[in-house]
Amino acid sequence: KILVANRGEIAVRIIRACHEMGIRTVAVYSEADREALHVRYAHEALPIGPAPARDSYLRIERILDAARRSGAEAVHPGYGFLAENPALPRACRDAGLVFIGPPAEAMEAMGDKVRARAIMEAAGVPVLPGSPPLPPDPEVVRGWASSIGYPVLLKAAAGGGGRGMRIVRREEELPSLLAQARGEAASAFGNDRLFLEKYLERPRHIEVQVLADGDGRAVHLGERECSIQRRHQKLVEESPSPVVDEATRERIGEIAVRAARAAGYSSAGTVEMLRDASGAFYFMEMNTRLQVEHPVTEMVTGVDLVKAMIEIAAGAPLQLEQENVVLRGHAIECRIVAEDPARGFLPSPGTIRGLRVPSGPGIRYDGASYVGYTIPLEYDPLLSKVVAWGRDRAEAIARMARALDEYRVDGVVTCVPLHRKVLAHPRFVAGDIHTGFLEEHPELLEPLEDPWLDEIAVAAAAVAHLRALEARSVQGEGSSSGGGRSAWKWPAGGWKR
Amino acid sequence: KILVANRGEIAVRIIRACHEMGIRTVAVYSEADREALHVRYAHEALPIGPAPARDSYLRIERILDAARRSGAEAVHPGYGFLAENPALPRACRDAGLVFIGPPAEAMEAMGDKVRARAIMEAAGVPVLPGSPPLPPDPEVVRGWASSIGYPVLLKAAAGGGGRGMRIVRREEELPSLLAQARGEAASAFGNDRLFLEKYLERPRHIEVQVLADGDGRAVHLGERECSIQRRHQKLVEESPSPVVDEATRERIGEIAVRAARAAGYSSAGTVEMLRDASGAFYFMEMNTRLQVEHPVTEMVTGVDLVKAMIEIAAGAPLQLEQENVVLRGHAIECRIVAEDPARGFLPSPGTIRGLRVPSGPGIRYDGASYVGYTIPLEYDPLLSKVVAWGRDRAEAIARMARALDEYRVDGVVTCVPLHRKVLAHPRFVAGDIHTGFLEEHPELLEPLEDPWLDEIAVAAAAVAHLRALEARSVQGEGSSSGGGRSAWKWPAGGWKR
Amino acid sequence: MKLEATLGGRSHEVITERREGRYVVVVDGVERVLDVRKLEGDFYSILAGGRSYEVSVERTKEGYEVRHGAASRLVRLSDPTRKAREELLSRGGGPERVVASMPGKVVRVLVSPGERVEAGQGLLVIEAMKMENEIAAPRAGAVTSIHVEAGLPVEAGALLAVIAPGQG
Amino acid sequence: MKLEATLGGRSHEVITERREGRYVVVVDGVERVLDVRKLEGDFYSILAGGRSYEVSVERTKEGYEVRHGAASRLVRLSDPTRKAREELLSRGGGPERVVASMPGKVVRVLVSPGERVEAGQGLLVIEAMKMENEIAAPRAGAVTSIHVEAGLPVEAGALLAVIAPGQG
Repeated sequence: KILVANRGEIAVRIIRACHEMGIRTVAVYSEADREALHVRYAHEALPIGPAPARDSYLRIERILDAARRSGAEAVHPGYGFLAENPALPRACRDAGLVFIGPPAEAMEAMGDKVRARAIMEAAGVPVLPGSPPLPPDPEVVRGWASSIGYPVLLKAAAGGGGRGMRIVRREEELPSLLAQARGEAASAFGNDRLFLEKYLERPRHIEVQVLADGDGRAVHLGERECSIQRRHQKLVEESPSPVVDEATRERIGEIAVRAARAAGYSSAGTVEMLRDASGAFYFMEMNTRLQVEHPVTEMVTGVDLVKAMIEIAAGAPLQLEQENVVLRGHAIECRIVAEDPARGFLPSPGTIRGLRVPSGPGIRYDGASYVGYTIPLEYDPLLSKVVAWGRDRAEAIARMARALDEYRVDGVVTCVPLHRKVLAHPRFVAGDIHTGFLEEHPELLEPLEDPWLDEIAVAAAAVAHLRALEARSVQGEGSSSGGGRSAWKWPAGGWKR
Repeated sequence: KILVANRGEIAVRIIRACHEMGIRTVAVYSEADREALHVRYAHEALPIGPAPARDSYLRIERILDAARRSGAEAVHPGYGFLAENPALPRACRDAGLVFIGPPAEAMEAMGDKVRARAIMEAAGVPVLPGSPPLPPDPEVVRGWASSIGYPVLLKAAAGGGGRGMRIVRREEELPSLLAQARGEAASAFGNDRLFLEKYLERPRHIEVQVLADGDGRAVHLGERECSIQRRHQKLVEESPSPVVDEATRERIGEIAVRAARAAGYSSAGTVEMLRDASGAFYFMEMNTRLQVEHPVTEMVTGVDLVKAMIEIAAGAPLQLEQENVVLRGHAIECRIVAEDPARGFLPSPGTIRGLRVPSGPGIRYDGASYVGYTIPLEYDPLLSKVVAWGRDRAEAIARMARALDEYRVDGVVTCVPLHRKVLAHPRFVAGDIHTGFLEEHPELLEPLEDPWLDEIAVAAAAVAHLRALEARSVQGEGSSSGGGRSAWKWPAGGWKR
Repeated sequence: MKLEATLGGRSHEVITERREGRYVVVVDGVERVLDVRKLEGDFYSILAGGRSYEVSVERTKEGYEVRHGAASRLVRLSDPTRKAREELLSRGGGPERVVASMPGKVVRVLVSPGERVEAGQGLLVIEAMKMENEIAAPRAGAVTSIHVEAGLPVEAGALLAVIAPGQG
Repeated sequence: MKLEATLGGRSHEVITERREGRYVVVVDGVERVLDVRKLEGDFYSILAGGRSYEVSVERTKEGYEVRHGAASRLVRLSDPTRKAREELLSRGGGPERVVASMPGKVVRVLVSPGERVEAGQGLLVIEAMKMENEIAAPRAGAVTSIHVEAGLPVEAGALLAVIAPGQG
């Protein structure tokens, strides 16, 4: 029996893996999530406190208490929340629970981005020039920044996922960006320690998925390219990367496995790297958890990463041999977030009034929404992940475009039109992307062209308007005649509902 | 621009392939299908007549007229309706349209099951003992049946899909079954010619998918096992078959390619075979069209069969080499039909009041329903196809079971519970199946066990009942106080909608 | 509210009450407190003692159809006093009415009024959704009347035939 | 019914009329006959001259949001006479009201009343869905008033600040 210490699509995805394995599941939920899909899908569900994450999903003692009450034997943290907090695996160990993830020590070593750099350097993994943790004194920070050379990147030592991160291009910007980054790091990770790293211009974000069983067996499952980002948050991910050939895959895969071994790693983990224009790869960080974008790896390798994590946590030796990891075809994931790209990615919380999810050949949909579901304000705005597989990148792109055209979420604004534009952009199609792609192409934030819509939009609105007026007048007649049927005659055939 | 001469999930599936290829689509619809999903998804849609198929989807001249009016360049027939009627490719040729399917001659040769048998015998393909077309004289029929030896199978010469088919075990049954089969064949295919074939006890239905370009290039894409049937209608299909190893696959694949060449075939086609208990394979028939169950082949080979058909029809040489056809993992398809297995598979037409389609890892959903959609009485009761892929058969079964637990169709009765029971049956899990499996296990038609439901069903019904009464009393109060809000107070937190 | 619930041929006494935003349901003397949310369509999310049940409840002509995953159960609720009256009426072997379970078209009528039939014997054939379905006699007896004709459509629930019971 | 429709800054005259179960829509003098079906949610299936459009139409505060595939357009419909009146009111460079576009919590206020701001300069930071969002001045000018405090929640549409126009 597994307790899933998370919410949203990832909790649903973990519950699905458990049910496929015949494992009973326990969901936990905050007061904002009583009606969330993960609560509906799990066999058991226990409340763990008020809506703010710090009072519920970030409270280790409440998670463990729920595990005790439900008799769960193991805890899967998902991503975000406590997933990279070494206190959780420690507390699990103390409580006699299995933690489905890496050992606390590996998490701690990699979670401290500064220590992680040092360990990787020692293991012969290439790293970017950087600083030790920054003291409060702004003069020292300025010194480090100048010695590395602008542009530099401010990063949260405890962080990940782009929060607490700022690019500093000129010395003048340093004070205000430092304050912003510290504030965000403190609120996101409860730790405001920052460090500096050389900022690469137009790098590609390429990461390698690894699986290790802690008994010396470790394999990589190829790379994912996640260069389409906004504010350091990934938006589009794919596997394989359009610039990684078989030889490079072996080379960076070997680096990633070496990194995992150096970290004393077990479970699923990801070694994030940056690739500069010359084709050199640099270690960025190791994420000691399941990634949001794990489905693209699953679709090209056929390996269910969540099940692999559960098997490893249960003490099973890793069955997968490196030569049996074969990438087939191409997979792309679009993260669908409830944000309005046309208005600076403004969060767009609200209630889902209508929903048609994409399906058909090559499409995987991982979501946690339903009609009537209200997206809570308190958490991550990720609505769903649409993943498309194709025999090659062109087919994967075509399928994704088709799927996004079918996908419909009424009631909240999403970034679907932006994705649709990215997929059609000639540079994206050519695989010519980097982490600044979106900033470099602001035209992607403009409305999606659609000649069909242009020719019908006015007429459709006018008809809807007329119908609304008619419906109102019918209601009026209805109530005046005592609640019965109105005398209004719908023309035959035109109005089936 | 392609006209899709079909409806339902297969029309949607073909439209999706076209859109992924950047091809514009034209839907046709009968009066019963104005609101069908294929009409909504296509770029253009033209009416072709009244609801009965014989007045619309079976009317070649109306299909061609729609093609002319829309300027379509090619016609895809899907499966069923005109898909195996050689008059359609002929009429297309005469009208200067490309037919996306095999040449009329191959269709005609294979469509006449008697001629097909003869061609296959001549090509060295093993066939079952059988008869020529049966004359009206029942004495002659009786003679053939005795010489083949009971049990024998009555089959429609023009047919397929189980219609017009009857097993005759004893001579006494022959007259009434003959009449039934003739009647069904006449209404289904407009042709009541029948023939007899030896009926194998407990055979497995195993078929091989082929692709041929008409210029001599032909490959097979592995087999599908479709032994779970009811009344000769396939319900569950999978690829690979649990009893076909690599050597057997090569052997029957080679037979299938030989059969396709003997038929002068091009496009996608399927060679259906029966496998007896000894492991011998017999040619049954060649289906000269896309099969309902084509997705399982797509999921294990990665080949999009509809796109391949379109490319071949456009004159492109077949790119796929036999050595590049590699089956990966295992795929299972469950056909979800609007029928009630507990009541003799009684059709259950109606309006979809609620719908939650399955999704997540390894799940493909091909359907054409939506909330508010009314399943027309006139056509095939196939609602959707759920396909699950797994690294092995066990994972595919587990994923399918999980997906079916998530799938919910409110408003019509479906065979989902039956599928769920089949998946859990020890003999199915062991791969020990044959075409009489369902008849042999009538317990599969009984309600699905569910200890969780047993413990909550009464309470859930009682709560729903109480709520309905409360809602009524609230409405009552509301109307008596003049249509305004009632004074009834919902308790805090208990009623969010 | 006190009701009698029938599920799979067994009867249960069920008392339902709303208390502080929750429902207290007592089935055969066992009390459970349910946290119930009505969600989209027919869905309910019910939490009870840490367990989570996602069920859908549909009111049909026969009763409440409760679904969980792929499984479903028909629960009939009745007022015990009213039920006793109804039972009285339905008891005994009166004539059996054969009704259409689906809309369709009558293709053939296989028996005539007055004819003796065995249980399971075909009475008529109805076509719906391209399939011919034989409607069988629910019990042995004599065909009292036939209410349809070949070639004509029938609605769901329409009376097809009546069979008077008999020992065969 | 005759209306003025605005789409992407351009105006169109649109006349809508129901005729024999269909809609006749004349946009800028071009007439089209539409076969319209309202389906689930906001969906409409519209057939016009052989073309099929699956659109959804949502009425929002700003107008009708029409979606087709992944694309959407905002169509504003107005009675031409009423529109003229409204335009009169909104013209001219009055003080600009900055309102919250989403519910959230004010994390920091970056400016004080009376302070001069440039267009694009940050006024305050609102946290929503775990992201901090800086609310920027829509134009250069002087901050007339601030209506929120750090640490307090704001509703969507709440007034945050007012900026009086100025040449900077």
